[in-house]
Amino acid sequence: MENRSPYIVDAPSVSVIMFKVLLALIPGIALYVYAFGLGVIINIFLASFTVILTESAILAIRKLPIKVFILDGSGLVAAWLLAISIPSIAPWWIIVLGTLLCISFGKHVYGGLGYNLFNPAMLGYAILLISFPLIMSQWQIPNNLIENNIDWLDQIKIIMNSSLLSKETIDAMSSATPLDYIKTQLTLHQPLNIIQQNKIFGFLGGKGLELISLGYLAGGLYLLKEKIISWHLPVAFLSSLFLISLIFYSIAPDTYASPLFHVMSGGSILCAFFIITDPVSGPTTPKGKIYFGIAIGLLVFIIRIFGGYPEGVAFAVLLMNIFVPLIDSLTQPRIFGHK
Amino acid sequence: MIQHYFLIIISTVLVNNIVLVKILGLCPFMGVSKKLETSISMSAATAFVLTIGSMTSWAINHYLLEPNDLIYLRTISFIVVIAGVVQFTEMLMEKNFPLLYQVLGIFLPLITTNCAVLGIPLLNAQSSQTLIESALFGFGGAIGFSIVLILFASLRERLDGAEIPTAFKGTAVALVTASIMSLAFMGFAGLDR
Amino acid sequence: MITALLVMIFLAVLLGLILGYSAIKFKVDGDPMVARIDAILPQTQCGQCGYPGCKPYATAIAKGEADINQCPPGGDTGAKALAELMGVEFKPLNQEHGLQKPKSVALIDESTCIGCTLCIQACPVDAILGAAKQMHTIIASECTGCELCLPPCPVDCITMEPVLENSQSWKWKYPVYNIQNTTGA
Amino acid sequence: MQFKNIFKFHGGVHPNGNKSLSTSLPIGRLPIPKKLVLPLRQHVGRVAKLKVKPGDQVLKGQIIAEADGNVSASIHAPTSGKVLKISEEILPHPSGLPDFCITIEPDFKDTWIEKKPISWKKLDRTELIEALSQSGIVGLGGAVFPTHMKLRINQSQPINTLVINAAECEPFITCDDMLMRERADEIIQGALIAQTILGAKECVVGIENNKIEACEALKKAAQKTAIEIKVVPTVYPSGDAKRLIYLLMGIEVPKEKRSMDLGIQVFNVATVAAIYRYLELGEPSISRVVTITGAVKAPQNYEALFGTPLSELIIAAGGSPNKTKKFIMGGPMMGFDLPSIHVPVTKAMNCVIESSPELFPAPKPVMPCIRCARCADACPVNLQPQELYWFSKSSQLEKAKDYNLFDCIECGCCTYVCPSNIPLVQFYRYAKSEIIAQEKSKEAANTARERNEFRLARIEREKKERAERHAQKALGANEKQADDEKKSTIAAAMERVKQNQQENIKT
Repeated sequence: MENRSPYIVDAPSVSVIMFKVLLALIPGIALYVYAFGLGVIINIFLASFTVILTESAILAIRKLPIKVFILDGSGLVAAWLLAISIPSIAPWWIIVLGTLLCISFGKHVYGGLGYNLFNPAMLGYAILLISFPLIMSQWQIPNNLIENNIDWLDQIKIIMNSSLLSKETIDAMSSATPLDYIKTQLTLHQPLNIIQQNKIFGFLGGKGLELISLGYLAGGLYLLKEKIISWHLPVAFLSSLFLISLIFYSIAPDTYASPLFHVMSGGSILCAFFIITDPVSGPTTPKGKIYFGIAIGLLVFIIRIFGGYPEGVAFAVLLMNIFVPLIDSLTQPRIFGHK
Repeated sequence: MIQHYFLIIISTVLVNNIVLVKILGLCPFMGVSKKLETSISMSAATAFVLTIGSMTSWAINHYLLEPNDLIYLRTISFIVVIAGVVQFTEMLMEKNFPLLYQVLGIFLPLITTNCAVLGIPLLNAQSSQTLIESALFGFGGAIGFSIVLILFASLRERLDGAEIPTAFKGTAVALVTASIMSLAFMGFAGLDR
Repeated sequence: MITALLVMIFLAVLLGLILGYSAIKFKVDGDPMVARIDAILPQTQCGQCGYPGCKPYATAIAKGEADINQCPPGGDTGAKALAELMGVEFKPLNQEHGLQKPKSVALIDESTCIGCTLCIQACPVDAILGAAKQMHTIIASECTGCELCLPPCPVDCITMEPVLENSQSWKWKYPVYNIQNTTGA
Repeated sequence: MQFKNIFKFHGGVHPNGNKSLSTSLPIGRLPIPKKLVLPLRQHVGRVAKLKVKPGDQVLKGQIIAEADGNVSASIHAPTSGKVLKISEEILPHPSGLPDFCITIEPDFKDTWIEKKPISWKKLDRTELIEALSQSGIVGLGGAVFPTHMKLRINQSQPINTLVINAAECEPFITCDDMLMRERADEIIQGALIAQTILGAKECVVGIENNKIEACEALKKAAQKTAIEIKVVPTVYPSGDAKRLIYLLMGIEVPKEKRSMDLGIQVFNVATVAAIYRYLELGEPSISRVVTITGAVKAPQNYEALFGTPLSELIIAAGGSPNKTKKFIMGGPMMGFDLPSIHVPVTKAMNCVIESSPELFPAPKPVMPCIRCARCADACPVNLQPQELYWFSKSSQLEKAKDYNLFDCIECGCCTYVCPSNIPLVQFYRYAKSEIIAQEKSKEAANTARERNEFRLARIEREKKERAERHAQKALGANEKQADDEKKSTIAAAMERVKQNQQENIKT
């Protein structure tokens, strides 16, 4: 006899949740393609392919149902997030290796869906950044900045085998990100307003990059509307990043970029709506979510400004993932009838 | 001056974390991190030994070894001193916190052989600092060790409920976790400049 | 060379003095562990562990003379709890001492009982009522199921009856999953 | 719709009510069945004491089992007839295990024992409570706690407010709804009686806004009284007593306290109606309104005698078109599968739903928890169900307890919203009963330890006394021998035990 009350349920399945997250990424990706060409699509394709193969193999070894756990979509979400975080002109084996490592060590070592302690995508990104710092800091210049416009065939060539293209073409295609550029130029004692006159800077953040951020913002708002994510995390993260950069900006606008620049450049928006909102590796209590978001905002700023790496999102997220069990146990909400 | 001391703390706690960056003291880090409670007590005991140990070692180095040109005796005399401090801590705990004493078990005397505890005074002596600096160095190292041990224990407690593949159960997944933590701490690189 | 020796001797003497003093100052007597171990043991007092009761076994564990896996009524769960308390590795129940059985209570067949009182003397928890030449009976609620009363009975009138589940002692069972997601491989 | 002075609790869910299924027809009456099976335990507390034996003739309303002590309730013959047997029968209980029941064969004359209405206005409180302890009335909302116990009040905390629970928040169940529509007067009269006995200053009826007709009927009946009818929003589980108190008054009753300790007492509408019938009409608790709904052909509410086999109820409701014959007792959120269609109607049985794959589809495959915390958002107690699940699943019971597992009311909201389809409530039930069992065996171990220590002390004392006697009399040789003999017998016995064990192992 089964006693399975409640007999009725009303919930979206895990797959629906994950595929809505993928859907929400589409506007950002579309703008990415508009600004930088098809490179990102190739990366997403490679990442999806790798993740399905890797997961199938691991699930087969672990004698778990393959179809169910591939269709839950969580692997794809991690793979897509990694694919849009790395430079779109990185060689093909970068994304393949990153996805392989992030899925196996970030997810399946811990038991697969629901058990990972760390955000798989950010784990993959951090491993890649530490192992291949040079490749990971060569970003593509937006299409409309390159004099002789390169076509998508060149992008495929550079991803698949960079020796097929002349060095001049590659150099013409790549540069540092605005955050990286500011960092290196500041060490040369250039004032910020001069630095920001470089062509790679746009209206709010990096040229082209700010557009993508807006796309992610739209997707994030969709997720909020669909109640896939709660408002706590993005609000806490963005406001803490904004406030801390505002404080430094108001003290010394010559050395510290404006708060809006910090919010709109790098992975800030993607982080706010898609990365820290990963339920498995994040805190579950409302208060915990707020502390988590605030801490990541501060860490991102500290690493960007004082640390050795130009972008701090991946490290900040991994660092705060370490704190999650402690945050959860210390921020238990007041239970009905308890003091 | 204050900024200098602050940087020493930042450097020892975060940037050059004794466990995650220097990879010292892995024995208690793996052994006493199964439960949050014990890890808290263990980190308190280690912090105590580390701070006292660094200070006494500094004194011995500064007043006994260096004036007499006996620097080659550093390692052995530090071991003796640390063993003494650990023994003292052990007796203190057995008297005042008998249950804790039982729970920590073999790991308490093993603080003696904890390479972190010997490593910090030795690193300290090499950079020949003042008493305050060496105390801060020891204390910072201890705080770094404690924070990481407690966080690691909280992660491992969470893992108790996870369905980890049999091959990775226990120490294996703990080591993977420790390495990811170490990876995350690399994000602090450059903060001590 | 001489200074080196002197320095080391000086250190050794100094530490010896400090530690000797604190050894006297922080002297500990008594072992608080026995009570804590005893609290985990199931108190059947059956003696299957090889000790004449739960307390003696607890004392033996605390001294390190006995292993943690010698208590069949406590089973693997008990051994696990002991392992956790003692900070040692868990070992499955040592089957030389017996197997874990479902909880039972003794039942005296009152028509066969001759009233010899031997079982009364064997019972470690005084759960048998009766007097010489009179029929005995078991107080079921106090019986620990230790089976120590079985061997002395000259007419073999005592049997062990397993305690059955009724609507009062019924428990909710561990839920059954639809898909297998435990990690076998 | 605006709600005045309503305090919303955290969480809750809004399942489809499905109430109109069984409200189109008035409360029906069941014919007297061929046999009635009355369990001795239909209430919380001690089993009722048997007052009849097989072969006895009983009259309708006669006590056949008497309350044993205070926390217990009497059982009355629901109709006149003969006691057939006293035996173990299967009960409507999730365990599906049998318990003792009285089986009555009705004579179909339905002869009442002499009804004794009680002029309750003349009696004082203690006398009334004494009288009610014979009534067999228990909480008919499902908690089945003896009602006379809830009317006892302690001196230090007078009751200020009487809350009448008319929320009936579970989907499908309409027995209270129909009772209110048809017998609003009885309910209001009963509420007034309860208010008088309790000495409560005010009386509030809490009713969900989806029961418009019932609300109108109550308002009409309560026109000339001071009873306030308060409409609360339809959110499951508003019918849980502590949740309802919060909705109505904004007071949180802690887990370890009863509402009584805060000067509030809660009665279900059916319970106060039963109080009214017992005191004014002299009719004890022998029947109740049961909803039979779901996949049956003609869902309806029936006034059923206690002990009526469920099969009779199914026949009355037009029979079941399904072959599965799966019936759920209670609502779809907290109910359980009935072990058989022959179980009797009991005091706790408010609703029976015939299950069908269309109504309650088979559970979807369980996925791992992704810690999305939707359950925490839905939990009316503001617990962290994902953590409780994590600990219950891995049997870390101490931790589950630390995370306040025992505050859980098993309402099922967490499972209702779980994207991974995890049977969360089942895990909590398992963990709770496991913890309770462990505590029980711990207690038993403590008693055993005490008894063993006492015995050892006694043996020691006797030895000493004997030694003293020996010394005094100086002729203890014989006795010592006897003592030794005993010892050797015991030693031999121990030896045999060991041998047996070794043999057992070998075999």
